[in-house]
Formats: sequence, C-alpha cells, structure tokens
Amino acid sequence: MKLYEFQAKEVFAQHGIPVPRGQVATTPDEAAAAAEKLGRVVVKAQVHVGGRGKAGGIRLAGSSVEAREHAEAMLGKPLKGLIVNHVLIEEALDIKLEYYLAVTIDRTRKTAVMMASAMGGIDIEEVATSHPDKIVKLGIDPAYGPMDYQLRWLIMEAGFDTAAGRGIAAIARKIYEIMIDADASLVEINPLVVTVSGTVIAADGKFDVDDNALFRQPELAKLREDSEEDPLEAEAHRRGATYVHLDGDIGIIGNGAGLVMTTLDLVTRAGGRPANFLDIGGGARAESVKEAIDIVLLDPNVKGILFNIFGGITRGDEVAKGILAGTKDMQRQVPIVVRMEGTRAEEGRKLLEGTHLTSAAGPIEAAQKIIELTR
Amino acid sequence: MKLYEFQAKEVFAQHGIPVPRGQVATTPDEAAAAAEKLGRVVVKAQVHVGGRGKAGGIRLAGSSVEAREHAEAMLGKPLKGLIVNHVLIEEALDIKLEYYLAVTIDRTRKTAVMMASAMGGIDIEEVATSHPDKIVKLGIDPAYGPMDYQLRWLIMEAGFDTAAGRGIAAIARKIYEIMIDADASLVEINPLVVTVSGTVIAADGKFDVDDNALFRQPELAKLREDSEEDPLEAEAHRRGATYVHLDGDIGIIGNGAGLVMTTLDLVTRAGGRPANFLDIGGGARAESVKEAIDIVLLDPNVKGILFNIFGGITRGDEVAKGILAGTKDMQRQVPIVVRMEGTRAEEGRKLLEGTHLTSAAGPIEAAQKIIELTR
Amino acid sequence: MAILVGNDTRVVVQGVTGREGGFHTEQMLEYGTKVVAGVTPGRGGSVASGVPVFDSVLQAVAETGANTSIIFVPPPFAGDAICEAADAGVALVICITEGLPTNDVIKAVRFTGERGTRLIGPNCPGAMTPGQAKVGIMPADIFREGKVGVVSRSGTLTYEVVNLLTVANLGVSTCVGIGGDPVIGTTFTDVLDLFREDPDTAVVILIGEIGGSDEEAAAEMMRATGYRKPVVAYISGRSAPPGKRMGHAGAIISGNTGTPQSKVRAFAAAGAPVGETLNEVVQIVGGLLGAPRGVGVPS
Amino acid sequence: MAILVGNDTRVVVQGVTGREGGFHTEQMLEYGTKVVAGVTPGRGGSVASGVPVFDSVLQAVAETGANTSIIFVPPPFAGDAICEAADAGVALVICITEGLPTNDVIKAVRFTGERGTRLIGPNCPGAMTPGQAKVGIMPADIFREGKVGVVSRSGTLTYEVVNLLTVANLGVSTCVGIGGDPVIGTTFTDVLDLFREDPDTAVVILIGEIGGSDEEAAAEMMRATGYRKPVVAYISGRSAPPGKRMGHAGAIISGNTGTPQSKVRAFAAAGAPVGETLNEVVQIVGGLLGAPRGVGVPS
Repeated sequence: MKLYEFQAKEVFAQHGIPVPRGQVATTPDEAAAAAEKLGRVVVKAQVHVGGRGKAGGIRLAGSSVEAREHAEAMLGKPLKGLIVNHVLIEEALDIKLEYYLAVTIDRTRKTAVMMASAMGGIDIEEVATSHPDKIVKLGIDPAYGPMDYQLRWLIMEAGFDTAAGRGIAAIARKIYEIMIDADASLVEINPLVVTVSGTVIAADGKFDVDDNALFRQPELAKLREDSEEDPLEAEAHRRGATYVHLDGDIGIIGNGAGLVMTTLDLVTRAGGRPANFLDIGGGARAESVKEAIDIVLLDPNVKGILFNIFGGITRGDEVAKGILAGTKDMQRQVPIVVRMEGTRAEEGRKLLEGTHLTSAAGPIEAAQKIIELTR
Repeated sequence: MKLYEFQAKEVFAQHGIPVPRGQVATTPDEAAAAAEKLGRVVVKAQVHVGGRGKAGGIRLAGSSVEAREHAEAMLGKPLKGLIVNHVLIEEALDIKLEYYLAVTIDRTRKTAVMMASAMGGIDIEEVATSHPDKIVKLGIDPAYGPMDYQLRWLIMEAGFDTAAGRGIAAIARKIYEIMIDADASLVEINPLVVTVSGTVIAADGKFDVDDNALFRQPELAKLREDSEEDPLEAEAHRRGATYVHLDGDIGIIGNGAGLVMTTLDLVTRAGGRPANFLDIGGGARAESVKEAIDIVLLDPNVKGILFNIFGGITRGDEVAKGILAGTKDMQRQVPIVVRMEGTRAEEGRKLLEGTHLTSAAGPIEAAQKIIELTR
Repeated sequence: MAILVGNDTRVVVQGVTGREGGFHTEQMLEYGTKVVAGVTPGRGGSVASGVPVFDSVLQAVAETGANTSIIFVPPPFAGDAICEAADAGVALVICITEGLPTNDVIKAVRFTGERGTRLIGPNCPGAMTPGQAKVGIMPADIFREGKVGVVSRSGTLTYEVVNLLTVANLGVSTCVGIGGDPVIGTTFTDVLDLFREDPDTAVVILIGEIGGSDEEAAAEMMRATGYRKPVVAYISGRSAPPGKRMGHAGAIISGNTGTPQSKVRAFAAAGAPVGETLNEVVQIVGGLLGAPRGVGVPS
Repeated sequence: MAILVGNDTRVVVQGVTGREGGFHTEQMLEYGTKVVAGVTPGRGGSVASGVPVFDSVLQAVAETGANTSIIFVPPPFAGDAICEAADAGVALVICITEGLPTNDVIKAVRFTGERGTRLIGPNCPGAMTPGQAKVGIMPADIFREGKVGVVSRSGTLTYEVVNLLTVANLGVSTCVGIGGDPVIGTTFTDVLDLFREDPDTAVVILIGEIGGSDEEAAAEMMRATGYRKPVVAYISGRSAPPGKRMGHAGAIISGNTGTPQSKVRAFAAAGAPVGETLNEVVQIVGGLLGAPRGVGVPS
C-alpha cells in the first residue's frame, strides 16, 4: 500500500523529520487560501506516478491567484492516466543541493538497506541505469539498527556535503525508525534538499506500507482506501480478494499465486490477453468462488473466464459448487472454461457435467479454448 | 539516581502501564482535595526507603478528613531518618494478588534481566534470602528484546495467574522499553497487583536512572536535584564532585575510586571513622582540589582530612597547589595529612614542605597519623 | 535420506490446536511422518490430532526429541514462534503461515541464523521426501518416489509439476517449497547446495517466478561453482506487467529487478535449460533421466 | 609475549585529536608502543600527535594494519566507536572512556562478542606489557619487567601495587585494568584464563573491589578448573556501607551481592590468599616467587 506524498510527510513530521510548511487542498479555494498563508509556493499533484514534474504535476506559484489557477488545472484532471484528487501546497524552498535518501528491503541481504545518492531529484531507477556507481547502499543489521559510524560511511561515500552530514544522519536514523515502527517497505526522500541557508529538509516523500503488517498499524490501515488507484482493484480488495487488474479481456481465476501467474502466461503465449489476476487462495469455499466471478465481471472488458484449479487444500467439489452458484445469477453471460485437477477434482468435474461450462484437460488446452470462445 | 514513586508512575503512565489514579501533594490541604476526588485512598510517603508500610509511611484513608490527618502526620516529618516532602494520594485498590516484576542490569550476563515472583509486596531482598527459588530470572538479549515466548515462560515459571498473563506480559514489555528508552538501571513494580476484577496494575514503582545516561535524558536530569536524599551529597554533586557522605569524622580525599576506597579501609582498619569518600578523579587541577577541601569541610563532623594521591595523569604539584589554596582560606582549621606518590610527587611534596601540613610515606602511615591528629 | 526431511525427522507442530494445524497434523501422521508433539501455549497436557500438546517448544523438545518444527500459528505470532523453535534447539523450522510482516521475517532470519537453525518459508507449502516424511501441506497422493529434486517458490505450481512427473512415470527425491515472500529463510541457492550432495537426486527442477533476484543468484552460484547436477528451470509470471504484485508478496517486477528476462538469461548462462511450460520442463527432465548418468545438461 | 599486548600490537587511537587522546598517544609512542594510526571523523588526511589520522577505523586498518584500538572519544560516542572498531576487524578494543551509559555497553559487548573482538573496559586504564607495549594511560615509569601478572578493577590501586612490586625488586609480565563499571567486556575470569597459558607469568595479583560477583566467578573458575598458577587477591572497599556507590559505577553492595565477605570467602575456597593490604599482597607474592616453581599456593 502506498501513501500519498502529503500523508508520508505527516508521518515524517511526527517522527521529527523536517518537511516544508504546507497544506493539502482538494479545491482551488483551499489551494488559494493555503498559498495566501505560505507565500511563494509549489502546487503538487498527489498521485502515485513517477515523473510528476515533467508531466506538469508540480508547478511554482508566486501568488495565491496563481496557486488557484494551478490547482484548478490539476484537480479532477488526469495526470499520466490517474485522476488528481488532492494537491499539496507547499512553501517554495531555496534549494542548494538535491540528494536521494531511502530505506527499503534488500531481499538478497534479507535486511533493510539504506540507499543514498548525491544525484537527487531524479527517478532513482534512471540513476540506477545511467550511474549505478552513484548509489551507495548500506545493509542494516536488524539486531542493532544503523550505527553512527555506518551512517558517516554512507554520507561520505555518497559524497554528501560535509556540513549537512549531521542533519542527514539524523534523518537517516529516523527513516529507519519509521520503517520499523510503521512497518514501511519503502521510505524514500527524493529530493532531500539542502537549502541555501544549510537546512536539510525532505522536499518529497514516498512511503510504502507492508500490507502484511496493517493489522498492527491501525492508523495507516485507515488510509488504505484512499490510496487505491484502480477502482476495480479497490473494490476487489474491499471484498477481500487477491486481484490485479490488467488490460485484456479474459478473466483468470485460479488457486495459488504461481498457478494463476502461469495461467496468465499460457493465455498470453496462446495469443490471448488476460483481464486480471485473481487468486482464490488455498482452501477456498464455494461462496468465495462465487464472489470471485462477480469481481471479475465488474470489469466490463471481460468477455470470458478461465478457471485453473489444482486442488491441494482446495477441493474441486467446493470450487465447482461456487462456479455453479456464480454462473446461476451472473450479471453478464460469458463463456467459462474450467480446468480442474487434484483433490476431489473428479467430483468437481462431475458436478459441472451437463452445464454450459466448457471443461479442459490441462491448462494449455484451457487457454486455447477460452481464446477461441472469446474471439 | 532514584525517582520517587510518583515520578516513576508518571513515566509508567506515559508508556501505557496502568497505574492507580492518584495525585501528589505537598500540603495536607492538597492531600484532602485529592482524596475528595478519589474516594477511598491510600496516603503514601515519598521517600527512598524500603519497608515504608511497616514504618507507617502508607496509610489507608476512608475520607478526605482522614487523608488530611495522615498527610499532616507524614509531611515534613522524618520516616526512617528521611524527611517526607511529598505524599502520594492514590485510589485504594481491591487487591486479589500481589506480584513482583522488575527489570535491571545483570552484571554477570552483561544484559538486562527480567525478574518475576509471585511473592509480591515484600522487599525482594527478603524473598531472595528466604525463598530464592521463588524469583524467576530471564536474561534479555539486547539484539532482540524480550520475546513473547520468553515472557510466557517467565510468567508460567513464576506461577502467575494465567488469566492475567497477557496483561502482565504487556507490562513486562513496557518496563523493558522504559529501561532502554529512559536509560533506567532498575524498573521495579512491587507489588504488581491483580485486582478482584482482574485488572493488572502497578501499585508501586521504583525507577533508578543510569547516571551516565543523564546527558540524553534531559527530562529525567531535571528531577535530579529533587531526588538527592543527603543534603551534603546533593551539594557536593551540584559542585560536580564524586562524593559519598559517611558517618565518621575523618575526611578522605584521593584520586581514583579504588584508591579512595582502600584509604577508607585503611583508616577503618586502624580504628578511625571516615566521614566521606571523595574522588578528585584523574588529571584534577588545583582548583578542583581546593573545592574538594571545601566540600569535605561542609560536614561539621569532620575533624581532619587525609589526602592519598598516587599520580598517574594526576600531577602531584597540581594537587599540592590545590591543597595550599584550600587551606589558606579554610572555613575551619583542621589537621591535614598528605600522602603523595607517582607523577610529580616529589615536586608536590616540596611545595608542601614547611607548612603546617603533615606528610606521610605511605597510606598506612597516613591513616595512623590522621587518626592520632584527630583523636 | 534425500534432503531436509526423512526417516529421522521428528516433527513438532506449532499451532496444533488451530484448524489448519490440526488438519495437517492428521494428514502428516496419515502419511507416516513422525509427528511427535504439538505446541499451543496454555493447552499443555492435552492431546490434539493424536499428538501430545505442550505449552512451549522447549518442553516439547525435551519430552519428545523433536528436531523439526512446522508452524501454523497466525501471522502476528508466527515470527515469535520461529524464534521460539530456534531457541529450543530445533534444527529445521518450516513456517507455513502466510502474511507475516517483513520486519518480523527479517528478525526471525537473523535469530535463526545466529543459532544455526534452518528456516524454510514463511508462506510455503513445506518439504516432503516421498516414502519417508511429509512436513507440509502438499497433497501426498500425487507424489511418487524418484530421482527428481523439486524446489519452488509456488505451492500449486509445485503440485502441477509433481503431477506431471507422476503421469510421466517419474518420481521425486525431495520436494521443497521455499515460499513466495520477499524475504525468506532458505533460498534456491541453499537448496541447490543441498541437492548437490544428495545421492538420491539425479536432476533438479527449479520453479522460479518474477520478483527479486534469487533465481539469478542460484544460476550464478551454479555457474561459479561448476554445479554438476542438471537443473531444469521454469519462470512463472513472464506476462506480468511491471509494478504489479502478482499475489505473492515477492512476485513483483520493480524497476530493473525481478524481470523474467533477467532470470531466463541467468539460467542460460549457467547452462540450465528453461522450460516454456511445465510440460516442457518435465519432457526435458524425462530426456535427462533417460540419458546415461553424468552426461550433464544438453545445450 | 605475555598477554593481550606486546611487540605485535599495532595501535589505532580513536579520538586521537582530543586532549586526552593526543596526550596519551604521545606517551604511548614515547614508551615505544607501535601506534600506527589515529581516527577522528572529518579529520582524515591530517597528522596528529605524530600519527596519520583517518576518517574511519576501517580506513585506518586498511592503510596501517592496526590490530588493536584504544578509545578516548567522549561517552556519548564511545559505544559506537567500540562497534566501529569491531566491525573493522580490530581484534582487541580497549575503551578508556569513562561514563558510558550501561545500555551502550551492553550493546557493544553483544556486538564485539558476535565478531570475536575482545573488549577491555570501558572506564579502564588499559593494558601494558612492560618492555613491549603500553596501550593505556598508566604511568610507565613505575613499571619493571617481571613475572607478576596484574589484573585490576581500579586504576590508581594498580599503580599503587605496581609501585610496591618495583620497590620490592619485582616486575610485571602484563598488567590489565578491566575497569570499574557494572558491565565490562573482559572479566577477571577471562584474564585469568589468559594468564594460565602465559609462560611469562608466574603469579597473578588480582585487585577486586566491592560490587557484582566477578571476583566470586573468577574464584569459582579457579576452584572448578584446578587453576595451577598462584593467585593473590585484594579486595577494596571492605569498610564501605551497603547501598552506597563508591565512585566506580560498579562498586556498590546491593542487598546480598557485592559484599567483601563473599569475595574473600570465594578466594579462600579457591585456595587463593587474600592480602589485607597491598603491602601484604606484595609480601605474599615475593614469598611465592622466592619459593621453587610449581609448588602452588601456600595454604
């Protein structure tokens, strides 16, 4: 789950990381009022995309009139395909240096890793491609957290301004603290600005939360709904499904992430275009299978559904019952192909016999059949 | 440095440990007002001694009138030799069980150690003597802090009420958190009460702060002056001296804790009674030596002073200069014996020649001489 | 004894009184696995799903000599359960539980590593040596004994490939599900290291997926150490778009890392064939096992 | 080479540009100790007190091959400095700094222990092998080379006893100040273990004090392992009242622990004589060294 910049900065401020004075606005009036108080401001569209600035999502405003105009131009409009619902009005900074500082999970080290670069203000993926040597990484031992000497090393290796070193080290300690206390999977400050007067300040903020930890982060869990970008995914997640929206027309339902992914691959390989990823998980009951069909059909592009089930804990007869229930009062009639193997698959297949459902002997055959049926 | 019960409980409450509703009072009127609000209360004298209850320092009051009477009987009066300046007025609890729970430093394990006993409400030293098997200890790995399974083990081994186990585990985690966050060297809850209604609550609280960590605990450092029991020690510590007040009549000054301790031993062994321990530390300058004499003489019982100096970083000539300065305008004229060895001892001894000061060749001789001179 | 689990395995089930824990305890016992104890705090002294229940792993180990733990406790408590098992001296901990916070996994990995305890998972189907022991949740009846080692990030894909092997009259030496989370205890590299020394394993199937670089690391290890046993790989999620998390918390292409291209390339560089489908994987394996031993991987 | 420090010792001074650090660097160099580097972050590239200064211990070790660190940095930073040295691969870290928060020491002890680095101190005068190396702050001119190992919780008491040895025409093999804090890296037991194997040490003087049970632990180790080298002990603070902290953070009798009686009894049980005064200690040592070798402790 991703937080918006303004939400991330609220968390930063709570942890004592300096952020620019600012205010979030949902209307041009609010934007103007905020600018009135703050003076020279930047108006920043709150959406989860990279390259906001180039796309016109960050604009300088010298007056509240100008701030209102910028807000008006952004609010309710799409930016790189995503509708802007909030703008952040922030004091403009006198920027001397722009750095990059982040903490995230290093899957290989199996620890948190802190990353620093003197090439701030640019998408870090770009830096990673063009100047990989300009990104310095520090693995953090979970038993001790970042040590002073390690942060000194990081700051020195990154080539940061020596005078700002102490302030940057303090912020580095705090983003790690946030990672632990708030179960973040990414805390990123880009750019971390050193102002002309020497202050270090988080001019932008990214904050991804570990979804698995939301049970112990009630404050962050409340922000969840806000942060969903895709309305279909939002609805599916509200209903508790593991659903990813894609841009094709064949709905895919299966049990187990790997199996569903592979089903997408097989459909794509056979020339079809999957409309979604939906994993009913292990041991799903009939009701949740029915629900899965409903969710997939929320997408108006879906012209057919492919079920790929390999029963382990999941029982074929339960899935079959769910499919029958789901197709009985289906919003739209679309062809369905079912491939079923494993625990109680035989019983399941028997239940589906004599219905309008198409059965397939294996996943490859299933992919071919659903493509034919939706062509 | 020790906190008073009411100060410890403030810290407890900040960390979410349940404590009885209560209020601190410095006058009988305040005590009565507090009791008015709280109903049936206990009036507790705030002094750093064990066995307060038996000594009459904890009294139940059914009314505000009674609370006022108890407060009047305690405030400004000595309890086990210490003047009571504060009383804590607290709601009376319906006690079902009294436990002991604490965290402190285990010097042998070189970690924090959590201690639990079902024999609460009694001085833990007594339990340690009479029922050592009734105290369960859990070493805490600083890399991980207390783990849930360890606390379950502790609670089970201590024989705590199972229903209260979860509440006790939460408090155990919090006292460790306090130990780390507030640099405590001891956090003790005795008794930890399980009430008739099943609530777990810290009915008493002890909290010793690691003096070495006061630099990063500004809030606690402010309480320092409050907590000094001995006025002479309070004054000496304000002046920055490492001073311990004892009940004899020979002032002892030396460099290095071990050397001063040994000097006390030698004086005691020779039949004298030391009035204090004062370590001028390593590399002391003349001014601080002069100051040391002033501090020792604040104690009206002091009839003479013994200097025992073995110079390492400390220079004999500096010490001698300090002694001369200190004796020039001494508040009271008392005999002084100086034993000096090590770095620049010769120069130091030369400076003292021809004065009224007595020199000694070794510490044993020095102890004998000061005893003779003060007899 | 193949690898990781076998006839010497003595299992303690953490969370034995839960729905999942109870069901799979019975399934494991039915398969013949030596499940010797269960643990549920506060339920010590009782019997559940046919095994004695203890309040702590420490007690269970002391009383029953358990050397392997399987964990079914809910996610908020699973990290602690892993550490408890390691602290009690259990040599192998298999965490089935899905949904552990990554911070808890990082801590548990550090903790088990320090004590020399091997952790498999979390969020994995477990490990199984057909004919000897099943310490996991895989459907046992699809397995046949044989010479093929299987290691996989996905549960159901594992069953799929095992089923194809059985249909092709091939069998499994040991099957290990390492789990689909971003941070896991035992990696592909670790399992390949074990299979290397296992005389019962002639060829290894490795089922990877998008996300992370564990497959690349394994391929690089094979290349660098001259891994002799043939490995046939499969990569799931080749059609997944970047930035989307495909069910598994770890299955996500972020920026330049975790792409299927990078993984396929790495295996190619290590001389390991990559099947386009699982059927193709099993065909290649069949060919390898038909060919004389020690010939290695066909290029 | 006696123990801990000797001709192979190559010292890096952490906090070399401070007043204390600078002064003692010069003193150590003057004694002939191989001080090869200093560290002060931000001062790398300069020279201080005659040694090259680096920004980090890592750099200092890489450039100079330092294997021993001595720490003079102020208390808020000393715990981190210990860890930095251990992380840079320094084998022995001696922390002179006084006033470290106990929590920092606990963490540093855990950290150094994990990396196999020995920590002496904090709040100690260091270690010295006369004629070879002084890594500490003790006044060198009172030392003579000899056969007596000295280990002590107190700085000035150490100087006192060394001085008495010198006056008695006896000398020191290695002298180790372990420090007076409640939690310390190297204990009496550890140092006795080292002296046991040291052919240059014939007898050991152990200077303990009230507080803790490190003396009892050392005595118990001697008893349990049949420690063969004669040890003569001294306990300071015999006249101290309970509950009062006598200068050293660790010198306090709390409840039943840390009493001089308990320590004296423990040494008696281990067959180690306890001198009533330091003069008596040196007399006993003199007697032992006069007697034929290997006779052990007179009862």
